[in-house]
Amino acid sequence: MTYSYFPGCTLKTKGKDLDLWGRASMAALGIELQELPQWQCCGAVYPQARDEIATKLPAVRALASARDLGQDLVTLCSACHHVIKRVNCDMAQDEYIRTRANNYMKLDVPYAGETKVLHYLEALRDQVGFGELQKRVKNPLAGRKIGAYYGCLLLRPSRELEFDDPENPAIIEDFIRALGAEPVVYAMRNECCGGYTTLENKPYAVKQAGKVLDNAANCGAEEIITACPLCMYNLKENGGGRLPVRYFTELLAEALGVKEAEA
Amino acid sequence: MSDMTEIVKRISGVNPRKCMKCGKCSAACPAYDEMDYHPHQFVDMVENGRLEELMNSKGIYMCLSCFACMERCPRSVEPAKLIEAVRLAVVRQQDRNHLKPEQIPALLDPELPQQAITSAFRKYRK
Amino acid sequence: MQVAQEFKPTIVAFCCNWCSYAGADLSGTNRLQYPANVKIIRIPCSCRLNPMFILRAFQRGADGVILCGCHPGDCHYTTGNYYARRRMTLLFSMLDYLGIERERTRVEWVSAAEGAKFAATMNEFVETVTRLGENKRLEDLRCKSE
Amino acid sequence: MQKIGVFVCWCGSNIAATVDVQAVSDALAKEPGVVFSTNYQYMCSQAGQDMIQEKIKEYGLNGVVVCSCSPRMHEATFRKTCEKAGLNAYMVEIANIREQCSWIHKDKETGTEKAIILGRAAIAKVHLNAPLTAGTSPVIKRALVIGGGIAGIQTALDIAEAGFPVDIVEKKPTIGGKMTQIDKTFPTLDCAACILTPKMVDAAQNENINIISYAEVESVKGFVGNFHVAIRKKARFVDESKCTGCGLCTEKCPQKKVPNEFNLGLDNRRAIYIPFAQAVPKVAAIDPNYCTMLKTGKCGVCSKVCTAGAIDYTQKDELLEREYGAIVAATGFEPISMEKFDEFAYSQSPDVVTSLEFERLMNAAGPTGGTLLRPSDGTHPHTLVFVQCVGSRCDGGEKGKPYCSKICCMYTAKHAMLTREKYPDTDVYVFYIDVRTPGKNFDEFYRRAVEDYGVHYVKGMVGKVVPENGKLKVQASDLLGGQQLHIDADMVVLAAAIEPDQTARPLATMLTASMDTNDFFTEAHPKLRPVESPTAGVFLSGACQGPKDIPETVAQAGAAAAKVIGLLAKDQLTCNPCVANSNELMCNGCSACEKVCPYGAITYVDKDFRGPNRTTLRRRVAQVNPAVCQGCGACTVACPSGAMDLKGFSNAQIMAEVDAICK
Repeated sequence: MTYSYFPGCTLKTKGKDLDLWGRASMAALGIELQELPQWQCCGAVYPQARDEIATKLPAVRALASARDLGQDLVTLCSACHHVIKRVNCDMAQDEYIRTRANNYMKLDVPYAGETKVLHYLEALRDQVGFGELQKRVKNPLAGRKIGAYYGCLLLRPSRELEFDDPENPAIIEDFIRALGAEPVVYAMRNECCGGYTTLENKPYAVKQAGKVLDNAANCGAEEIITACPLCMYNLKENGGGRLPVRYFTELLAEALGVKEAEA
Repeated sequence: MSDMTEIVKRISGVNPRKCMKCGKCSAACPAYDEMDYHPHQFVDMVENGRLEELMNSKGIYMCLSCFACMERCPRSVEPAKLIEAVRLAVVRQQDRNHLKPEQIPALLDPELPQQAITSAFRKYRK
Repeated sequence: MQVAQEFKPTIVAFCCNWCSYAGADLSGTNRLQYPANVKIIRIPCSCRLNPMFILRAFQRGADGVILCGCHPGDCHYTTGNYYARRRMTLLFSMLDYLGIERERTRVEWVSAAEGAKFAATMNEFVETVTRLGENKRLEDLRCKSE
Repeated sequence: MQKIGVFVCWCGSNIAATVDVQAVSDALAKEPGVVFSTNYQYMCSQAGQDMIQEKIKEYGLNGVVVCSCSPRMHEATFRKTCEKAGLNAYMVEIANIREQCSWIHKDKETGTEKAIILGRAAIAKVHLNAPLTAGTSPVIKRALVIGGGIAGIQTALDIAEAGFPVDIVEKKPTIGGKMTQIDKTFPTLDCAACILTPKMVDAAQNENINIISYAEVESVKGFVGNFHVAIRKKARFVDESKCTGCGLCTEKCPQKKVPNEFNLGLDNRRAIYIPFAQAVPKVAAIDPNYCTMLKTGKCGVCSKVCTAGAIDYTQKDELLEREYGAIVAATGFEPISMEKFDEFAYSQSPDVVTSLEFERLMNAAGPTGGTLLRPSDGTHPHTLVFVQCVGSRCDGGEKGKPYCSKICCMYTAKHAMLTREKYPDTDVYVFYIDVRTPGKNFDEFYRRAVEDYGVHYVKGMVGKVVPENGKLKVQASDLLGGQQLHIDADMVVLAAAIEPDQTARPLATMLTASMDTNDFFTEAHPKLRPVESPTAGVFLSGACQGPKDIPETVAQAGAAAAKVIGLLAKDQLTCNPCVANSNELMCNGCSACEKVCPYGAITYVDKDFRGPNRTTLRRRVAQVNPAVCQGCGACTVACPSGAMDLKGFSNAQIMAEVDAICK
């Protein structure tokens, strides 16, 4: 199975770990993530205004080139996933945006939302299956109590993202269970960590990160995993080191024995 | 200003009249205490033509775009879209960019992901 | 374009007494607008609609005919709308054969509570038929008074 | 020669504002056969009706067209009017120029033009009308009430009181419904069980009432006065006639871990159980999903301890066939699932409960014996947060209901008040959008909660509940105070929206009774016929028709009973004369009509006809039983020879309408 893959700006630089272990693990599971030939940064924020067309074009370009390759498009970074998935909804459902975006793009075949956008976790669940993943685990993470941190970008708005129940998600918990560890459910896992304001209002980012980590720790989590480089930064740098925070792909690589092989 | 109000309603796609004033948006908002005007006030003030006050507020830069208000609104009013539209109405004006490139170096730290800067640029300037 | 705007199609709507006629009444009670081109004929059940009536309407110069009945499973007479659905399916393929555009006939299920759906359906249908223009195919010129 | 009179109604300004009624009556006066045409302010008023009767006599009218409101409104009125003047009731046609003309058009010219065309169509039809006489059909003098909650019980009691036999079909092992689970009732605060259980006993002891518990309606055939109903009585594995309700089996059963639905899963019951102490009938039932004997064949403890020998592991479902003259739907409501509202952490903490669960936690027969204790650790809660409108007043979509659930404001005030009264050391917050308390002594009750009991009412909603360290961190908005509140609560109580019971939708299909988009039964007229379904012989009682509290439910239950009594008191019902009719000379005996008839109203007979040269031909022809035919017209279309036609809606009449419209 081969997917088109959109890594995004951060995964090539500060978020290398997310990308590296993500690809290595998928390869070990027999799935190829084929990086799109000419991708551009998605912009990291979905432009909500209906008259914002130019800012949606990088996402449309990625979607159209996956369509041309006849592949589903996998994303890994939460922000990229959020932007690309929502732009895809616009292209499929909003005639105003679709017409204008296509006028700009001048593609050979106009794009109308044909590509299926999957988050890495969805591909893992639907293509590999968490049951099968459990069988492939070489180093079960037994005894570890891990809190899943979803943040805001993966879940909301649920009508467009269709990722999981926006108020009580379970996919990362299922993932943690498949790796042999114990998932810790805590209510703040779908609340925003405040990372966006780290440039603007650092004290607030610190306060909000603290709330998330306190809740996780008080519910028994001993470590946190995330899919978002900004959450990673914020929880780690502004969270005061209360709990170790890691990318979920690193945990996956560890359990599959990919990490030790690479090292 | 009334033209501007219409533009804000149009580009956001929000119909403020759908609001039933339950305040769940402001109850869900994690950045409530950082904002001078709160999500439910955006809806009410746009409806009542008080756009200028919103455009001069600091709250528009404190919204996290976490969409908790959108997700939990019982009437699908989508305040987050309205807040973004007001912010756009400001930064689209000449010399009203909230973030300037020369400010960036001072804000950087070695671990800061690109995502933070990219998103700040997209949110705060045109 | 000028001509298309002036054209006011004649539309006959057959509504079953129990659901759709009540639905049409409800859209009136709620003051929901739809064009005056639509004239409603009350029939006891959608299964009372003889396909002949539709052909007759087209013959006499109707530009569109719509049948509204209870939702499948909710027929007042238990199974009437299932009969109607089958008969209309057969009629549709025959209309194709006769050269009447498929879009000129339509079946919609409208319950007594769906006043808004009734109005929306009629608005949409009138728009479709207006776009198609006048129905010439089955009009018997002998029936014209002049 | 037809002599038709046309009467155009203004309906005050309802019609006259957008239809030029004078122009309509003038235009219609020129139609062939019309000998008189006029317009009047209120045709349905006594003066209007008198005028119609006068003109019938004056002009010798043999056909009447009334251009007015929908025939669903006043067709019957005008038919009666004409009948009194000696004209056959079915010589009247209504042109609907209000609901389907004046109310949907704004432009007077358009409205007038359309009204004229609708009038013409009615005139064209009335030309072909023939006098019809209605037949009669007998009424089976027994009623069926579906649902044994307070609505069903009250309806059954009132019908039985009038001397008619009535069956209650209840899907649970006992009657009583939701009210059995409620602790106290607002605004009087009397105990629900104390006022309900005597009624349950009355129902059981009334010789006109037959309770069929643990049973569901499986099919309904027939029509008003003559329904045939199949009822599936589920196997309870206990012989109802032998069980004495001693309850010994329910104490000895070794299977102790069955969630107790009566207490909403807050405690456990056994596999053999009596739902609660005052159950009616007080008979045990075995839950086949949990009984070890039924699942593995090993156990049999209950059978050993039962001195009455009532246990029967081989019992099967039983199918009862009954006949009724009238059916009452009283299927009630359910609180909606809180699954999609987990911002309130319902699935994450046992201390977040619904209001109905809170009733059980306050009830002396509940899992905590009436002491308010937190489900998580059994401690006494000090800070309680009530959230109103959870899932009510949403804008549709898959999450929540668009309507106000009506009862939540009052029961929340009750909960808050009772909590403060019993436990003065508590802090109670109620988050509301609006407090809606129309009803006798309702607002006074709510004000008492605030003023005398010190309940903190906060205008705003709760946005997030975070369970942490044994507390529930509530984040909410206080709109009047202009702040976001953060409360460390011990319990959160959610006023969940209510929705019709799951069984209502399939039942409506069986009854061919219509429902609204929320699955509440629709009434025949929202104001004037609130307890009747549009389907004749089907009546509505209680919350299946819309959210309502206990007094309203009881009132409606009584009203439904009065309607049923009115029906059952008749020996004969006038049938709809608009029935199918076969022209024997054209019938070729193919049986196509017989096959499509949903009522079995068509039979075939061999009949002698005169042939050529004084011969006799015996032919097979269709005959319609007018007492059974309901007039749907399916047969008329199925008939290949055109022999079958429908009186009142004949082929010729409908075609005449088509012609008039398309002219």
